[in-house]
Amino acid sequence: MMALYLRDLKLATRAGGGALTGILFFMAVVAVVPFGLGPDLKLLAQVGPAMLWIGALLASLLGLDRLFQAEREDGALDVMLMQETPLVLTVFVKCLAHWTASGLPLVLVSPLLGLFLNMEPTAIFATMLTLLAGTPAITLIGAMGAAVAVALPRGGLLVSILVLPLVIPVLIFGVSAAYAAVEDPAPFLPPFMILTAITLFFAVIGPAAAAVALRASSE
Amino acid sequence: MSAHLAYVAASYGAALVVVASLICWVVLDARARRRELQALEEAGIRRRSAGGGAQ
Amino acid sequence: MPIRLRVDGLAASRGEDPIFREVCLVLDAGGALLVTGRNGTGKSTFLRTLAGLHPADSGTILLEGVTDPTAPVRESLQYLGHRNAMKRDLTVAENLVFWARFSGQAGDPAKDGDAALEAVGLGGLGHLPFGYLSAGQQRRAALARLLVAHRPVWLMDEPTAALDTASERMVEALIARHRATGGIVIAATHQALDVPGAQTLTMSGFAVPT
Amino acid sequence: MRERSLAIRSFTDLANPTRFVALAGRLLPWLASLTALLFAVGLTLCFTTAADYQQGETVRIMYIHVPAAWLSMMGYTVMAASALGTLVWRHPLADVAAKCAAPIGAGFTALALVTGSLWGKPMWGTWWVWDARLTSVFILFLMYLGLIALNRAMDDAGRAAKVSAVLILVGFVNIPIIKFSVDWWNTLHQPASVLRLGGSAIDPEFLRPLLVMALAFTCLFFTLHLAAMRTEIWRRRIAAMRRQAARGAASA
Repeated sequence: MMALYLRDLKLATRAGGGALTGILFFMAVVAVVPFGLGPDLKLLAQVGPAMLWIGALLASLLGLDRLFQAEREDGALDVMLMQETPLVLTVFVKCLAHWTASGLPLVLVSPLLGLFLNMEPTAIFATMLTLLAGTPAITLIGAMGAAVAVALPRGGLLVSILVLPLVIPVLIFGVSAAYAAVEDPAPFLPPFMILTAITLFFAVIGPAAAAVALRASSE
Repeated sequence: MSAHLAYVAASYGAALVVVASLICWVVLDARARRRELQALEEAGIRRRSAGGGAQ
Repeated sequence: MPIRLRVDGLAASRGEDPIFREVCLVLDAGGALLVTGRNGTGKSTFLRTLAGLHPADSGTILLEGVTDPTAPVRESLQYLGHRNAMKRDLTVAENLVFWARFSGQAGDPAKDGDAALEAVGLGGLGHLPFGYLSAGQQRRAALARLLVAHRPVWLMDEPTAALDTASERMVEALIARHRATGGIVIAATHQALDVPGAQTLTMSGFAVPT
Repeated sequence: MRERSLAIRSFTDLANPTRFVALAGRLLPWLASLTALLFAVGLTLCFTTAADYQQGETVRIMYIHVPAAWLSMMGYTVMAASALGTLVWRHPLADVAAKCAAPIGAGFTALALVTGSLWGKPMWGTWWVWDARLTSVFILFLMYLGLIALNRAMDDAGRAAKVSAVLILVGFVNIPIIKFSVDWWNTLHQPASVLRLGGSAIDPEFLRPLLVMALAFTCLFFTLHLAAMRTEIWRRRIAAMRRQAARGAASA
């Protein structure tokens, strides 16, 4: 399994990999916000956590459609389906590698973008923490969409459409936890715990559902 | 003033980091490529473009 | 204990169209089966059904003589499809080492990979990215995968596609070697492969449009 | 750089990558030593000059920030000139030059942004404002990164060169427009209240280290660029040799 994880990381970082594109997209999306809102620093600080979350959400959906499609196109998926390693585990490891290559960098650059949006240190830290807890859930949910759309010739956009409604809870609890850390009356822990629970929940459900979909779509 | 000095130090530190990482990238990349070239040449693979074969 | 592959009353269809019906065969250790037939008669579907990648309408596939009889048959099969299951951006050696590790192969995958490349006539090319190879070389590298991740039964879909005559002989030698060690080979091909003592299954293709 | 690429164009000798590699090998030690010397002088000047009565010690950030900002723009100019070389003159080294300038330019742009932030915090009380100039530098940074990503995404160097050359030139034409629109966008909301260094208002006391540092950074840029170009030529040679190895094995 380590072999699969390392191979996927290698593929993501080597030429043609999507790891850099995701970060760039994230930066571009967040950088565009001030042009829409105007350079009002107070306003930017206020919408900052939400903008970071939406940017990270869109950026992590970006490369997801290739998660299984690339494997299917060169026939590797067939071989993977036949191994004694449970397919659920294979899917989970692929998700993990995908998150390490494209989700984790988003979390790491988010403080920088937080500075651009004039956010306070506590807000930046809280947003980073919620992203760390929440982005794996996006990848895991996205894996289901990617598995469902794997056989479609132009599944790329469809994956995003399928997945977006499903990740709304992640967004809600992520953003509310980030805001709770800044605004005093609301407590930070309850939404953050729910966010973590969602991630853990989909760590179980996501790979299982994706495995079923992959078996079904292999004709 | 000491707080300002920290900013100055951080700036020079950042410059050092950026310049050092650029230099590292260039040097390490060059070294790795040179090693690959040598490995290929030892494997007996010659460049096709005649004349340049002698390097 | 030598293995034996037993297929009983196997049937499969694509959508509503039946592809094949009531296929029965028994292959002993060292046996081989050549699946022939014109294009579109369902050779690939037959192999995919055996591999568990295509649902069977009815029938059973049994592999006797394996250590764990409850495990799905597909885990004892090695499938070489139309596509090579190799990543263009990784080197040939990296690809092979990955498949060896991923298939739970014991031993030193790097050394096995080199030996396998030697066997398919690609010795010394392990350091090249897979995408640099020509179509025939890529096919041969894919054949090397069967050697590094050992499975008793080989399912080969057009193994000689894109290969020249010399490489076809090489494939025949590989098949003979695998059979000599007690393996079973099932190959779908429309080219004349010299596999001594092989059974033949000619797909006629049911799905005749009205 | 413009001078050098002109020189290369006029001397067809230097269009030969092998000759270029040899020349780069001879030139690099000299350029590197010159860079080191300039940095030694520049840094000494940086720390021996008096602090500004208004800005205090933070004025020393300027000696890094301003050269980095200049080089971020010069890097893009180098890329644009090389892109022209690729598209118009089809010079064999132009795309190598463009590809190698991108990471170095991005590095200097990042440095300009970081030092700008570190200067802004004590002076303006905030790390970042969406001021016209800062914003356009940030956009420049994003364009650099996009070009790097584009170069990495294509494995065929020749095709990647043409496509990115088009993008570089469009970007170069677009930069004044971006700058202009950002200026206009910004003043709608908030009048420029940011302190600027008027070129004429600068004291020779500060000008001297600034110029030496700018020269040092420029030399550094060219040293790195030359070295990176040589590496890139090697990289392509390796790729060609590998393909050849694959072909050789096929015929054997």
